[in-house]
Amino acid sequence: MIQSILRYLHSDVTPGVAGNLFWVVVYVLLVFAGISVGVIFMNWFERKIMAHMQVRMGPMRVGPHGLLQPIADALKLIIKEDLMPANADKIVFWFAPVCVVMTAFCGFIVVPFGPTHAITDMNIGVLFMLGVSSLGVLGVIMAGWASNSHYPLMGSLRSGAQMVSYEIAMSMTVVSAVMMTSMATGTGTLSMIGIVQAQLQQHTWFAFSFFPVGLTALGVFSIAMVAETNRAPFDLPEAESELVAGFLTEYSGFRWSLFFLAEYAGMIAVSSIATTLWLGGWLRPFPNLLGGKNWDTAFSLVPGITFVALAALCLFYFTRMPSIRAMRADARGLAAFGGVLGVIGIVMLLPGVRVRVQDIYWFTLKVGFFMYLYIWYRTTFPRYRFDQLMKIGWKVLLPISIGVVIMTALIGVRQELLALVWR
Amino acid sequence: MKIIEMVRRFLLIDLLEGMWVTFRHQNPSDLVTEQYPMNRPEISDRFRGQPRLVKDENGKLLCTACGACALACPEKLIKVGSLRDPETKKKVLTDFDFDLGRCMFCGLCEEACPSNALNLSSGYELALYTREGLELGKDQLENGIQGKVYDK
Amino acid sequence: MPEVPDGNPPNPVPAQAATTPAAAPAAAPKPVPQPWDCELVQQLKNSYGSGIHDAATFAGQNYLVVDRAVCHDVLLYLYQQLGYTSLTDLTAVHYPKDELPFEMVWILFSMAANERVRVKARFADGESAPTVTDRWVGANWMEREVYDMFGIRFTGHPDLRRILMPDEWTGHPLRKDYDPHKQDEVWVRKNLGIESGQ
Amino acid sequence: MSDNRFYDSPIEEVAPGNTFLDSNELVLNMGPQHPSTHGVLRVILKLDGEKVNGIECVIGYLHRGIEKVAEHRTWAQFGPFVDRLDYTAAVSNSLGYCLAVEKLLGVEVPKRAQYLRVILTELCRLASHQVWLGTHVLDIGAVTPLFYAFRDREDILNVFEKYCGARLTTHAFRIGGCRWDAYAGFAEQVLHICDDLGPKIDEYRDLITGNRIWLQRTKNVGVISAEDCIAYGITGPVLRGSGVEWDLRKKQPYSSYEDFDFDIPIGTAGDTFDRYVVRVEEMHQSIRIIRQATEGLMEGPIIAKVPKVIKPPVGEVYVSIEAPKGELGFFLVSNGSAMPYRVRVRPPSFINLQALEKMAKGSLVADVVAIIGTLDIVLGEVDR
Repeated sequence: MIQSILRYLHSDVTPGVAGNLFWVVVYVLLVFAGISVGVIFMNWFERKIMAHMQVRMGPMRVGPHGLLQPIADALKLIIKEDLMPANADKIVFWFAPVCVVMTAFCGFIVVPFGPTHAITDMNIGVLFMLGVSSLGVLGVIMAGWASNSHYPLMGSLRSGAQMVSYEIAMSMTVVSAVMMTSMATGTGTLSMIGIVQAQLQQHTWFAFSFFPVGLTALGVFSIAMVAETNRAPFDLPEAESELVAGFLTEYSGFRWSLFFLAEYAGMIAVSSIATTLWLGGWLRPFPNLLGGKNWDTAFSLVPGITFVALAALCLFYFTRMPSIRAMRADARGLAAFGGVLGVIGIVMLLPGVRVRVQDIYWFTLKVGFFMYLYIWYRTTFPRYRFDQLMKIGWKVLLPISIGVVIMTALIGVRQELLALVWR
Repeated sequence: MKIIEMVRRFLLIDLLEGMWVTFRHQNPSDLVTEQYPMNRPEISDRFRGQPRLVKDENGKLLCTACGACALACPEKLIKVGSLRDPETKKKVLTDFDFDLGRCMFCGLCEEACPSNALNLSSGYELALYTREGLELGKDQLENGIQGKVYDK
Repeated sequence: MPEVPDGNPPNPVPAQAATTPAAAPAAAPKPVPQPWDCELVQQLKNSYGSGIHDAATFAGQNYLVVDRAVCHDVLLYLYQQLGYTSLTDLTAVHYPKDELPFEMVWILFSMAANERVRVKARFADGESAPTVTDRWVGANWMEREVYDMFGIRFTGHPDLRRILMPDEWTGHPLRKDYDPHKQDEVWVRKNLGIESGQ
Repeated sequence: MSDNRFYDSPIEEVAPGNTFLDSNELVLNMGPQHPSTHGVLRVILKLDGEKVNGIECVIGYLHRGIEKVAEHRTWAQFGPFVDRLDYTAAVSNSLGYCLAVEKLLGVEVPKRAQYLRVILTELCRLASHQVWLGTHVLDIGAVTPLFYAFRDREDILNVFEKYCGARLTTHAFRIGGCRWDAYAGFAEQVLHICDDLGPKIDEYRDLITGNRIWLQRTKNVGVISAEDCIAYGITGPVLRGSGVEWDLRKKQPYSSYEDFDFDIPIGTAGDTFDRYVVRVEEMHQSIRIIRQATEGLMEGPIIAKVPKVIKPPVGEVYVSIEAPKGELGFFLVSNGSAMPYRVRVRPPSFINLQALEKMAKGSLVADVVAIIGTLDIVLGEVDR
């Protein structure tokens, strides 16, 4: 048993490709657990960051600095009554959250956390992910229709129209990124791992290749992905001030938490596409420029150091906790949490673990950056009106993304063109 | 001027300026939340909160049961009960009930009292579990409502 | 002027040279109504004659008491000829003891001259007053509220319904004979099925 | 006026005969419980997809019958009720009421009391505009300015609490002047507020005014022309937003407003953005007034000689002030007794709300929310 595990650890191919069913199941569970932890952390992270941006403290009561707040929320949602409106369409009402969650998590099959850390390496990875992410609209419209009341109906129609119109702009920018992969090897690849390796060979992240084009592609994609997941300036479907809670109005309890889970999973999925395509997935910064043995070891220490630093931060806050009897449990909780982080940090510094963990660390760091952007947008921007949203989707983002595709093509074949012109 | 306008618009400068404002507010010194049971707000001395019957230095109530406060109250929620003391021919306060449930803390009773016997003190934790508890009797008005003190 | 019986002018005030509206004498503790006579009142008097019952000033504020038949024309006249373009307020007062118990009050205002005038007219119970929504659109809700509170109907009002009280409420609250304690028994019993707690 | 009432009484079922809804229309009930109706206002929208074809307001959910209550209270006892009219601007309500009764009595308020009243009323205007700014921007989607506005409003509420003992329903003034004199350190605290509020309002400019999403959401939304404003009887920032330079503090000065120099901001297009700019500029002007009044605060008595039981002479009086929402007027009828015979409150929000039907017709659902916000209505004053 241990042999097969060790033998597998040295294999350099993803479990799906290796066809080893046991490992695929393990990886699926790992990814599912990882994304759920990510959603839980994101719940706490969003409330805290938004609170600090709004000169308030955010959750402080449940656990030290609100650390147990997500667990408390999850527990509350599970316990709460999960009612279904009287003449709602029972089956469709029940199936809507299931469909939304399924599509949200389905996208993670192809997301590469590392050269071999992906459930499988489909050669049409990006296409598969875009296809699955556009299925989410189905669940939303089902939810809106099944709730049989005005607000959800309007919310779901708005969301359907919004997702469709931003889907095209997104896929155009993805086309431009895929075209960039064919620069070195002559033949592009749709497989997510292939794209990252192409960025490795071309010594540059696609965001910075062909200077203005890569960045505009990333910009357009990041705007379109915000609209795709109904967030921040484009959160019309669940615009509190107009449609109360849009398609979520009639949902409560566990079903509502499924939608909540799916929304965050969708956000993580779409940001992981952006990181893989433009910010060089799991590549550490400057893999070629600062190549060589000692640079590698230096960069591989970074994950361990960050966890130890977080542990130190927790202990620092532990000392600053008011020493009244009521806060003693919180203080001890914070100390324990700091301890756990410290242990993880030290384990990560071990040479064997270090090498494997750094890929996943860099990938999550970049996805974390996109998550921070989501929260930042949500605190700062007012909401677009529905017709303005459509105008931007069709009249602004779509032309720019088509322009990006044309520019990538032109720059890609510039030698042949010049040769043709001068001959 | 038009070009700068165009460039600003194209590079989303106005959106970035907004984002810089929210980012700038993140430093911990800006936080204004007051965590209630631990750090309590400081109350001004003119605060109109819990009504109290004032005692002079040797513990005797200043109230002469004249009923001016009952007349002045817009909600007519004060009832002053008094007995005529045979020798001193002066009214003695027997009971004084004050229906806090309907009081709007306007302070008119405090103004009307000739002998400053009734005063809206700065107690603001008046929540109770029963509506009847809000009909304050004479003793409650003397030494205030003893609610449960929370610390966390 | 509550006790003034309709028809004859208020008992003449001790003769005072009231050519220009004397400002309330600062020293006099209590302001007293003086007759108000200026070029505007002359125009109204010679065009409506007996319709204008009284023109007086109280504490520096001019008001006209007008006959109910001619009140609509006076308002339009003030609007067109004399520049009182905006209607600040429209309300009613109930004097149960007089034979014309309801007194409608229109407060007109002219931004050009920065002047405010009150036009008052007396109406009998159950009699309907003329609407002014044809000239001032803003009077729509104010008239609905007067109808809701006093029961004065307005002829020509586009949509005369109760505005503040529930639609099937009986009685008009701001009438003097409307006892606040027994007001909601019917409605509470019908809609909430409990005895009113008054 | 076009018959925009498309609906029988909203409570009765629609009679089959009169079909007011054709096939693809939908009646949406922005009911009394709705996150963005600033209180218990119910708006019935007849929608064709997103476009608003018909709109009708149903009010009365917060009707407490304040005018009936007034007829059973003495003149002084009615003071606290006036705070409950526009509960975000309690101080200016009680200023209006006290001025009306003082004109009825013919009482001259001492100068120091007038200055104290001006300082507190302008502070109350700032607080009311901050509530408006926070909720209006929240309705259009930006979550953060609400917290900044309420953080700055906290200092003003602290001044009210130190001065009169309550933060919101202050009951700060009495007939004839003020009940309390300025507490020690009043002038320093008020001047401190003036100094640090100016830059904070400019901070909102970076966050909101320059923002292109905000411009698109407010430019030519809910447009109303000057003539319509006068026809509807609209007053206050909505009227000034349409370009009519009209402010009672300037045109008919009361409580010694003539001693201070400040200017009246006016808009041009009469849309939501102009009204926003007018109100924010008004906050700057209020700071100017407060600074001049605090520096000019002279010594002297704070209340005129007023009998214990107030019995004004027989007669009626209409006095109006420039409240944060518009012209707040009190029409008092006295029959010489200790209780008012009739108190009529001229509510600016009630009259401004009528324009919602004209402004919102033909707009989108999201605009209806923006227009309710820009009218700055408070249901305590609408329903009385």
